[in-house]
Amino acid sequence: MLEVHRIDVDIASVSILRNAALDLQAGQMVGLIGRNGAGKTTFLRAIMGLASIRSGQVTFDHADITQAPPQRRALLGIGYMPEDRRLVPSMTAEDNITVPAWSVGIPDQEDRLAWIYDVMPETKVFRHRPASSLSGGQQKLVALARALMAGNRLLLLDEPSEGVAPALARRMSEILHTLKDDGLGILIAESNVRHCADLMDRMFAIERGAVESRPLRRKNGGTVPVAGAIPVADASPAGVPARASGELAGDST
Amino acid sequence: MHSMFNRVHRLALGLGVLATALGPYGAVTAKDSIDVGVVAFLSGPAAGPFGVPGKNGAELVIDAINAGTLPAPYDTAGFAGATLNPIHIDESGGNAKQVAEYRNLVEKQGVDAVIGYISSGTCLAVTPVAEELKKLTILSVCGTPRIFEDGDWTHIFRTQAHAVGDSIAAALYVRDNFGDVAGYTGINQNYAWGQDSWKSFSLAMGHFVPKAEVSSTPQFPKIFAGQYGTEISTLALDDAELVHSSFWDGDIEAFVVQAKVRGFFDNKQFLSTVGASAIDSLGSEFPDGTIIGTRGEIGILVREKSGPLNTWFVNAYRERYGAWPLGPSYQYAQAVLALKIAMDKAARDHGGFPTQDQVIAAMKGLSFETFAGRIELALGNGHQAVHPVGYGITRWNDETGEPEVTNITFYPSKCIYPPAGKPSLDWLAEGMPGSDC
Amino acid sequence: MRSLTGDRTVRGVLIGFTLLAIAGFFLPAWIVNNVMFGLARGLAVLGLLVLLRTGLVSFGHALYFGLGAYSVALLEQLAGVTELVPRLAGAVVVAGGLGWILGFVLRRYRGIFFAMLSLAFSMALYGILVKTESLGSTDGFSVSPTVLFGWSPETRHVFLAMVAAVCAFAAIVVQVYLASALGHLTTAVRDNEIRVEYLGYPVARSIHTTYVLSAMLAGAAGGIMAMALGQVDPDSMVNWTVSGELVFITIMAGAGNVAAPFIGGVVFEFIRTYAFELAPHAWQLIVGATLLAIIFFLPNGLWSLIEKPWKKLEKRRD
Amino acid sequence: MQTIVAVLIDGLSYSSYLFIVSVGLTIIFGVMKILNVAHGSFYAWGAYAAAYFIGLFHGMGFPHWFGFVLIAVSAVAVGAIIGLAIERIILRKMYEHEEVHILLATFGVFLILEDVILLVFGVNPYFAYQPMALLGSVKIAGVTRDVYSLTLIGLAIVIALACWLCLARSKWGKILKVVIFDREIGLAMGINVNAVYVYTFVAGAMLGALGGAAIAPTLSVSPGIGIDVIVLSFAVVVIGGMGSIAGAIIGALMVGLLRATAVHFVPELELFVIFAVMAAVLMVRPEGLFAPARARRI
Repeated sequence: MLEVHRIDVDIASVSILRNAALDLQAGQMVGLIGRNGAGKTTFLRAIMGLASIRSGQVTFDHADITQAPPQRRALLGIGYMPEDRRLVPSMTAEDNITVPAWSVGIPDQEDRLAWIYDVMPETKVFRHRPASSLSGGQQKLVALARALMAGNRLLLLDEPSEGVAPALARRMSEILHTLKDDGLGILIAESNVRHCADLMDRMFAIERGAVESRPLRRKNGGTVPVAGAIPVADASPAGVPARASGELAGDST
Repeated sequence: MHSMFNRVHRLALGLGVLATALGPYGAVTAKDSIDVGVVAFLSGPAAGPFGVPGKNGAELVIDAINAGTLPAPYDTAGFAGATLNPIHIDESGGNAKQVAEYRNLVEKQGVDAVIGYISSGTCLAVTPVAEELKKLTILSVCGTPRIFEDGDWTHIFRTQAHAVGDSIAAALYVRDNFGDVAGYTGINQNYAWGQDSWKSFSLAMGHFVPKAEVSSTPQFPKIFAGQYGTEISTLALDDAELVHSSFWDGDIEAFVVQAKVRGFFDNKQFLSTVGASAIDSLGSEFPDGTIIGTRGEIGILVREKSGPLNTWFVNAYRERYGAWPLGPSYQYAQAVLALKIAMDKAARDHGGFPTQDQVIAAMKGLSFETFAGRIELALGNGHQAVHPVGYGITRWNDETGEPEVTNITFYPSKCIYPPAGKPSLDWLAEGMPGSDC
Repeated sequence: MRSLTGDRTVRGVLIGFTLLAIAGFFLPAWIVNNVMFGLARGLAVLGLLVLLRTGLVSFGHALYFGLGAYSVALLEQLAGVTELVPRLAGAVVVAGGLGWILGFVLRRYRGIFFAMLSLAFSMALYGILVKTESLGSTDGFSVSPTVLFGWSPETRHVFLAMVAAVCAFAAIVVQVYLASALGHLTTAVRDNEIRVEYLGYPVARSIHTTYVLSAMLAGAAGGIMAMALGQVDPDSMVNWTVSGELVFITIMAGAGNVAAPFIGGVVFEFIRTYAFELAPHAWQLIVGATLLAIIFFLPNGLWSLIEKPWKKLEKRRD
Repeated sequence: MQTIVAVLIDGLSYSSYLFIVSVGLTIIFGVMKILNVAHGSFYAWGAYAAAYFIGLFHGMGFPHWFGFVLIAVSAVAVGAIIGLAIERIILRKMYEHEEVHILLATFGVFLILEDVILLVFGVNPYFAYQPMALLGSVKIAGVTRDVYSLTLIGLAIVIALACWLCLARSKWGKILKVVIFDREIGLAMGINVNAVYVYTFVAGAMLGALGGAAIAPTLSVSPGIGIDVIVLSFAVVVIGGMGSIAGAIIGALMVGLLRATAVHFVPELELFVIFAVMAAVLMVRPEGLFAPARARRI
């Protein structure tokens, strides 16, 4: 469904991604694993059209979307959840969730909202509260819900379990599991795969802007080989250091 | 086409000079043509009512003199035989820009003389530079008395009398026609012209209508302010019934339009020393019964005056520009006339094309017949003009669809200007000794 | 390496201004005038360049430019001063003094707030000047020709040489300042202020110093402008359009080198003179179009035209 | 007492005029983060278009009231044509540029439009007093005032309400809020941010032009009228808080009333007070008195 062919991305003439490639099918959950600063966020932003691609190609359902205007992704059913959530503080949770419906003009937005509340009943509880009054975890859920509003085919999630309590992280995994079973393609960028490693169908390691496919390590210790996978020696999940606490500061409310 | 070529030519020449660092321009000698800078507002709020009519007046008379078609006694062709080639410069953009432009005119374009300047601010700024560069400069319109009372200039002349006479004549007109006025206030622009006008008017009123009380809050908005809602309120709340204003550019029109709707002129006697341009542009909107002046025997006050020169001027102007000549049209034309007379005279006196010093000597103390009156360079050591100043009352004539001015009185220059060498405000304060009214 | 380039710039500045001062004696008066106006503006732009290196853009530098100009005029009005040195010193001291006072406030601001507060201060001065009769209101004052140690030269060529010397001195001072530790600090502030703060350097104080330097340069510029022109008035010296023009020249010149502002200032003066001569009703249009063209096609300014071939040359030499 | 009433009324009508001109500036800044110097040109063009057409149609014998239609039409036309052209030709290519470059580009546009006015409309002033004359005058607390200036107060209130309704009550307003908060997240959520920018800029331009068109009947419309207006509206917007409509109201009221008070009591300080207050507000509350909720990442 999503294919990223050897893209190069520069930011302010500094090369961030080099020859990065990845593919993903419907109903698959794929992890993009790399340490902080490896280029995960840039990779997702490039798919969303928010970072301009110097060379290479991104296709969605075999259609080239490399140069399509960013807002077209939502129309195609791609949902995006940025790492820092970025909810509009003065708007209510529900208004935040509904934004993509207004902009894209989803005809069955009522049903869609109902379905989202069905998948994530907890968001329904605080739907009328302004986003600024929600806790960090709650905001994460709202941001996921907002991504779901447009993203009925593919979700791009940047660090979904980052900076949330373990209970909520588990809950997030549950939700994602449900969504995957519903046939959504999900691409998760994580520096720490602990929470959703179970769900991953494949994993890609990203390091210094280069993306490589690599074996998935199950909790039980076994590996699931992926076609063409190249083992990466020192990039095991355990080898990924926890992020410096200072960098988390910006994420807490 | 020709002028375009000239410009391109000058540009190329200028660049050439810059690139090859040639020596300075040599002095331009005997010739069949002279270049004269003609400076007037060509843009901004003062362009329509003053700058463009002024430029037109100059242009009309320059062309006529070049062709020798001006009526006698000015029917010889050319300026000491030479054709005058005007270089038009816009007066807008502030004093500093004008000073820079003046330097360019003289040092880059190499003009033989400069005629013009409407705003008193520009005149004050340009005068010292003109003297520094030693270039004959004839100020045509501006009115501040400070030019020749605070300084002594060799190369500067002014063919227009200064503002003090306008103010004295205005006070005299008030004495003669509205002698029982109880109080007066004013709205004037916050620069040399407005300040001088108000100062001299209130002094003259103290002299001629001593009973009338002067307001404590006369208004001084910034020139070209354009909006006077608040000022109109303060004037309206003032008990004084006479309102003096020396507004002249687009400001007078804006003020009149804004004040009229508010019934301002129903309760106040408005006195506009120089707002005549607005009478034509506003037509019937201009309030009837306004005391109006033109700063001399010019503009609407002499529109109907007969005489070959005035008839020629009014008709030729109307034919060419489709409008009545305004005060500034006369004022610029008079400055051009003064240059012709002085150059012709210098050429006669010395035989051959005159030098600048000879022209200056010939112009000093000149007394000459203009289109509708007489100008004498009697003050400022023979550099500053005096002439009669008149006022009248405006009235819209429904039948002709034209404005008219009635009850016109001119006050002779002997009455309204101090004797030579006497600063006019001191003279006014002393009670105008020697005035012949 | 950096001190080496610094040396080269210093040498270039010295040679350039010396040549200019000599050339002045052979140039016609109007070119001398325009060059002087251009250098004066360039000096103010040099002040903006210093600020720009800290990442700050002032939309009110006409405050100091005008203050310098009015200091010269008022020194003459009140005390009859016409000597070059006290005139220039007066302009620099008054502008620097106010810059020092306002600096305590402005050093806390960045970005648009810095620009707007500068604008507010400059317009407050404009408001006072325009409405106060004793300060000349809209007319301003005439400034009589400058005297040089009791000698009033016939032509302005000597004055141009003096102006060139002042500008060269200022350019070298700025070059040395930028190369100094404090100067490096200001550049670091632009790139990452918080990091500089973490490292324990006093950001506010380094910005304050830079600001005062910048105000003094603009004050000197205004003083020179007043002397070169012989006239000061609020609309040409203090109004916001003047600040806009200065920022325009900064961008047009490019912030790459301390010589750039002077090149930009002179080029601007000639563009304006010719635009005004070719199209008196459309000169602003020509200036505006130039501005847009520079932003679009030469975002690093005129200096990049000089720098590129220079760098190429250097590469070849290496 | 009479003076106080006069100050209030003068101040209010001046404030209304300032508000109408400034609100477009603040909206454009809020959404696009562009401080648009060319806003002064919209004002000038609006005034010229209105004055020109009012004069033209009046000359053709149209009734006085038709002037009001022309004011509205002029504002919309100027905003749509010039606003669209500037956004499309200049700004569209600049969104990635540095802030100061964008600001300077609008300054360049301002310079160009100033002269294009001269080339199109010539140098003579225009008068369009017919609408003002039609409404006549009314006596309030002993001072006669023109009804037209008083209707400006009404117009300002209508515009303020319309802006508030649009922003706070409509789907459009919410989309705008997202873009104001974060342009990128707007894009990711499928908002056509470029289209939002175009609409915003054109709407802001129309408001600026409406300010000029509405005030035209009380002015002599002559070259250079945009120069002072732009700094005044900067002051209004900065005092109130850049990007806030409530702020524009507060800023306009403060500036208008202060100026009226100064003119009545100390005319010399008329201009100074405005910028002194602007500086004071920046010093005490740099975000402005009515700063919009800060774009704080939560």
